[in-house]
Amino acid sequence: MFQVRIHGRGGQGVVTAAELLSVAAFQDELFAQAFPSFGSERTGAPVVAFCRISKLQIRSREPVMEPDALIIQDSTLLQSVDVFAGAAPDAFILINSTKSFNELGLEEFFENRQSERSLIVPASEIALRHVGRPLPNAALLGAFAAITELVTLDSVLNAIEERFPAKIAEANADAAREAHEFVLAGRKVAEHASTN
Amino acid sequence: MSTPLKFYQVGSFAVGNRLIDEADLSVQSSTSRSNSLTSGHRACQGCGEALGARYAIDAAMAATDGKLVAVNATGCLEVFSTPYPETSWRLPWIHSLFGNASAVATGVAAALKAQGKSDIRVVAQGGDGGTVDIGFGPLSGMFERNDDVLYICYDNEAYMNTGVQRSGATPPGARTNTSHAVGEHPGASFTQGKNLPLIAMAHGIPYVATATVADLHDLEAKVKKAMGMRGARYLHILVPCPLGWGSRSEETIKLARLATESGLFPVFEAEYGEITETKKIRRRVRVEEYLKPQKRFAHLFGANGHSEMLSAIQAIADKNVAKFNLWDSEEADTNHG
Amino acid sequence: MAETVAACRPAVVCAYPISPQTHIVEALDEIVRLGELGTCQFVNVESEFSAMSVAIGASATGARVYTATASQGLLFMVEPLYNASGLGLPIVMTVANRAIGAPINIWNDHSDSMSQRDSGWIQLYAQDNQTASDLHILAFRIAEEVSLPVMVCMDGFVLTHAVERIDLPEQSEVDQFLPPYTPRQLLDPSDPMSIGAMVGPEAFTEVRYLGHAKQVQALELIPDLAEDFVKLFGRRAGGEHDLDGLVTSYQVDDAEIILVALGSVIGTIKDVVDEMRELGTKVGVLGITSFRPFPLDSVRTSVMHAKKVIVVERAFAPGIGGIVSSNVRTALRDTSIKISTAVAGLGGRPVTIKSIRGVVVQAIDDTLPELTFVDLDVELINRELERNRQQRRSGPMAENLLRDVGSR
Amino acid sequence: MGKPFAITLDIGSSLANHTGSWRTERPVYVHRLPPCNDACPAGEDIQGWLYDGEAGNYESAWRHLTRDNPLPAIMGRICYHPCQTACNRAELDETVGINSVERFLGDHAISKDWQFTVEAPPSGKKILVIGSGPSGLSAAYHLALKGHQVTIRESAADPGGMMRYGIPAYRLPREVLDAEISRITNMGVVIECNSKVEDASLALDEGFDAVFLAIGAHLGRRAFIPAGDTAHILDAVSMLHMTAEGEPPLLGRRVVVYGGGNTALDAARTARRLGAYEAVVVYRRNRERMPAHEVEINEALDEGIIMRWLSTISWVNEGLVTVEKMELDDKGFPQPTGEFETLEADSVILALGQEVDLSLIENIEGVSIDDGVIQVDEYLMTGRNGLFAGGDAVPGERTATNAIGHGKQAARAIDAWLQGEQFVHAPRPDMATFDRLNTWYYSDAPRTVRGKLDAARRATNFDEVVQGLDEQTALFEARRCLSCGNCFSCDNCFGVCPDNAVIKFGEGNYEFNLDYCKGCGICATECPSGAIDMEPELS
Repeated sequence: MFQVRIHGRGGQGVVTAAELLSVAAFQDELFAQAFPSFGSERTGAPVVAFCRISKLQIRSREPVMEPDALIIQDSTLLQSVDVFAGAAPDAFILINSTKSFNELGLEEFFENRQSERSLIVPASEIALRHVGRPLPNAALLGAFAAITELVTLDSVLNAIEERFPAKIAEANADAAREAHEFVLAGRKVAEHASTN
Repeated sequence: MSTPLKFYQVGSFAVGNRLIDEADLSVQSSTSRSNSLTSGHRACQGCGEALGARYAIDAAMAATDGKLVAVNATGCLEVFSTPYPETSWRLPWIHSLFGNASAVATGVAAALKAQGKSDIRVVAQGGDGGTVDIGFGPLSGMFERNDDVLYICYDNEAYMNTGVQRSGATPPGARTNTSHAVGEHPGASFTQGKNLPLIAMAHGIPYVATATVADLHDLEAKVKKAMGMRGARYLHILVPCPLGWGSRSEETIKLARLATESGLFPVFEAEYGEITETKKIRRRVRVEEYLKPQKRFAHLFGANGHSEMLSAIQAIADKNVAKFNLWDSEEADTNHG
Repeated sequence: MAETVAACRPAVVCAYPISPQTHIVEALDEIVRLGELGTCQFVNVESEFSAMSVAIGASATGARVYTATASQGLLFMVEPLYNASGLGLPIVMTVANRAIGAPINIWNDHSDSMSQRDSGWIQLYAQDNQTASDLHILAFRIAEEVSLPVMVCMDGFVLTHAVERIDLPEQSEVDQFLPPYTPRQLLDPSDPMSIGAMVGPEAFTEVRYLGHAKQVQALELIPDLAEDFVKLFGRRAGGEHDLDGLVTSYQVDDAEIILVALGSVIGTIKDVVDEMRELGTKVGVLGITSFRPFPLDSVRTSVMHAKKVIVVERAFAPGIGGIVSSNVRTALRDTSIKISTAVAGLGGRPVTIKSIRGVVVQAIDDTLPELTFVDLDVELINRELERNRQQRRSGPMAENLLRDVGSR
Repeated sequence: MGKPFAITLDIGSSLANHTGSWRTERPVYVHRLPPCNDACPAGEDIQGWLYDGEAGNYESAWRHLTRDNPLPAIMGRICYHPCQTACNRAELDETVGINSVERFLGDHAISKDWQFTVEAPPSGKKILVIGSGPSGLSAAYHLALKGHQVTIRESAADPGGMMRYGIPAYRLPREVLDAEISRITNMGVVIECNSKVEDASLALDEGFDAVFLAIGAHLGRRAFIPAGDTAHILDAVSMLHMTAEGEPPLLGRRVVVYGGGNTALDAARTARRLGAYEAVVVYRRNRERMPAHEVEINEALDEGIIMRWLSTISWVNEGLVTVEKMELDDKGFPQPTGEFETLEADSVILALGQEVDLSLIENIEGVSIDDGVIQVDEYLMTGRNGLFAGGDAVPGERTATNAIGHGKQAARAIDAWLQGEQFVHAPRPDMATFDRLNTWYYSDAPRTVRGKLDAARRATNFDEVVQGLDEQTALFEARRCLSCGNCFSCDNCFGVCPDNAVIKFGEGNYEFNLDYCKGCGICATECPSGAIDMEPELS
């Protein structure tokens, strides 16, 4: 069973992200379960959502305590919330930002982690370009598909199409594609570097 | 013989009139009236509510050709009409709770609409407690949604079923078991009260009217009119209570009459929030004439009575008369000192 | 959920917003407005009190009625709630289980529906969204067979706000399982009757007894209906481990320690069961789907052979302890089974695999007290108790605790 | 499984609960005596015939009326209607115009030529009535109804007595008089005119089983008034009689009438009609004490009759009358003042009352006479067996209506006497007093004012002064009746009972359902006409 925890702020589509991910998993014939950290949080407040993906039926209802993947939609949370709590050393980590790990003051944390599993994606910028609003969730899911290969990009795109009206869906899909591209491109660079 | 003098032998105030056409007769004068609330009920002698209920529901039955469902709030009317194993009702009738008659009626109306039975109509009925106090929220909701229900309040101005306690409709100065006639300010307080007809009007519903058991023709006309309309309608009927008012059982109708003739209970009609008609006072009387026969006001009279309260009550009557324009002929003033 | 309810073709739906139930009726409003339910009436009432009252009126007029509520809302409709069961009106209501204030708390536990266990309503508890969906179909059928109202209880947020894949029933299947409603009593001018008479001492006991008899009747009926459901839909309404429609049974047969629970926590417990069985402990979990009527026999026969029974409860009765436990004790009267109550997940506190595991381990070591509050923050409590000892005006308890939590 | 137990009940099942056992008082329907009926000297059931009239059933109303009075068209004109004086409605607005409705019914009957029918089989008894005035005709009518053969002997040329020879035509047109008299003769009553009976006792020997003296009072009372030889003085009775016969006396241009009764006013008004341009009524007391009826006085004044109250005539000479002024003492008796005045007068008419011509009974033993009138017992029988008397000839108020009452009573008494019995009066019900009415239910309606010819026109001819009501106004007037003390089918009791304990079988036909009546008394309180009493339950 693969457990994902998504951090963000109210209004950034955190819960939607978890739901889209679960739907994408359904697409790939997997069992999935998405649920928010239940609360009455209002716009701007820190929000957490969870998603479990598995080949077997999912029964547990507890919140995700030890995530296999973390999606951080808003880097400003790094100061206020212990977003990395319970994350295994080999956990996937996606951060939405234009800054570098250093600029975010995270170099120590990431020193002894597998670099290909930790990635910063300028999802808001990408979203802004396609959707016109800084809603990073679709882009981050595209990146998630690329980095984890747990769900396919197509499934993510289908989930997006199912969820939104055509126009918005298209825009978000584009954002997801670009972020997906962005990850693959980055990986090529890294591979290239390692071969030298 | 059709002469314009038909009603002179007896005015149109009596229940019947052998001199007019069948069609113009009151429902109550007909031997084929439905007697919706039939004999054998356990209401007190001279119960105004039993009378008002039969007047109103029979009229509604006549107006709907018997296609009527009644919802009843808890209260005297419910208790005296349906103690197991007997019921005095002769139409589909349901009692749920004290405060929810209007909401239950909404449900009935909704179900009928869903079943395409819009020809069957719904009335909800309750006392003043179940209407102006505990049932007020749901009633206001029913008004606001303009549900297709006629709500009838039988106002006897206190909680009689529980043994005469003050309600939001208890008049100033009246003695009840929770507004005792003792102390410096005996009886119910002189507050602004809760005038539900006016509150109902404020909802802008299609029809609001007041009536009393003293003027059957007026009451029947209003029920008929209400049943001719759709949406939320409200009828407020004054029904004297010999037990709670401390009045003689034979004076039930007389007191209702004096309540209107004194100006203390204005009889009027309103549509969509606007008053369209007021019943003029025929023989205006001072409030004393109305209050004196009632033990609940006994402490206002006599050697150590409260003349200041009497004049305060008279002032209320005068205000009503002016506000609702209840009286326009000085000559008609026989008893008014 | 809304779609399943819609498939049951309600004629009247009334709603008053309260988390975490609201989105279900929101969706129903849309379905009704789109005309997908024909002449179905959606009534926006001004309170839960009226919601149930409207349901009563509509049901007595022969309409199939649905509504939903939670927590404070359920308490606000208590008076008509008893009235609906007393009049024998087959209303179906979703209760999105949520805690009751004060302190106000919007998260999940069972305090709300448990407080109404004696209201005369049938209570079914869903383990996951598939069963939640299926139980609604079953609920309408049971309600109309025995003419009693039914509550379908599903954990607030845990289930109501979770996204999982479920099989939605085919309309044709639902229609087959759920024939049009034919009421036992009806407000109908062509056959008038008085409903809701005042009944005195001479017959009140009998009326109440008949209310009980109907629950007993339901107890016999539910297993049969559960079978019908399988035949038609190819799955068990109570979930894959459903035994007889009344209880679900997982790894119970040879278990020495059996946990008894209601609702979504059962899923988590199942994981614990698997985990501990791998370590060789014979653990199982018995889920109670029908809490009212309470399946004494099913519980007794399933659990008789166990050494220890742990009742995991999401509510409790202050001053005595477990609510479900006392019912289980009745089922296991005159046995030597050790029964303990584990109160967990109050007001939305996560019930984790770890904490369940902890309870079971205690049970194995015979260190599990008869009543235990899982993951209780003892230090926090001691601080408040100390405060109370020291000063008379110790201030509002909830706020004190929050301050302490913050100051950590 | 049927309906849910106990909470759901079959409709109307409360009929099993007989709440009548709660009752301590029970309502009963009563018939009280309306003041109009009480006041009517002819004993008419006024409320009763008005009830029929209200519905427009004029024939049944007329037949109801004529059970007691055979002369409605006449009485509708000349009766001084004490019924209206007693009418309860006066306390509400104005009295009901009973008299005018009676006249309407009388005239309507004449125009429809409705007749009386005698149902009783012939009794074989023969009765002689002496005098065809109101009491004679009334007696004849009631006796005829009972199957007796009646003969009336009348001294005058035409029947009617004072109605013809005392009351001027402008108050009672002769065709009306003739119509109602002929209706009585149509019953088989024989009237022999120009046949003065000299001795009543002979009539009994002649083979009549009974005799009724209805001879009236036709002699004008003479008083001594000092007068010159050439003074022209005559009495009102003869003056009116001559006028009625078509040979009016010559009166001159100035006429003085002496007296204060109705006859005085009739004489004065007649004098005007005979050409006198000035008619002065001289009366010793004031207007308040004038015996004439208010109506008459007003009409006379309207016609320009001059009144000289508080005056007596002390000397009459050719063309001149000397009058002395009077003043009333504390007992109300006029006392001379010694102040004199003279009036111009071509003739003086004395209207100082009438006396009975007793010649035909003077020598019948047993018959006693006192104060100039025939003495009778309570059954109107004189001291002579089989000889009865009534009207103006016996003590009592001298009005036509009273005479009609006497006629009816005499007829009943005679009928009983013929069968060797005594007539027994039905017990009088309690009065229907105003305080028993619930007047709320009656709407206010102004009394119809009878149209009058304008005074000038009236004064120059003998046309009828007071006009009758048309059908609509008569109906209007009838419907103003409050039906005091008697049910008029208003359905109030049927409607206002909170326990549906009044059964209505149809118009005016109600019954209390004592199985359910709790005895609250609302029906009695709300009964408009006070026709329901509450009586204690017999324990």
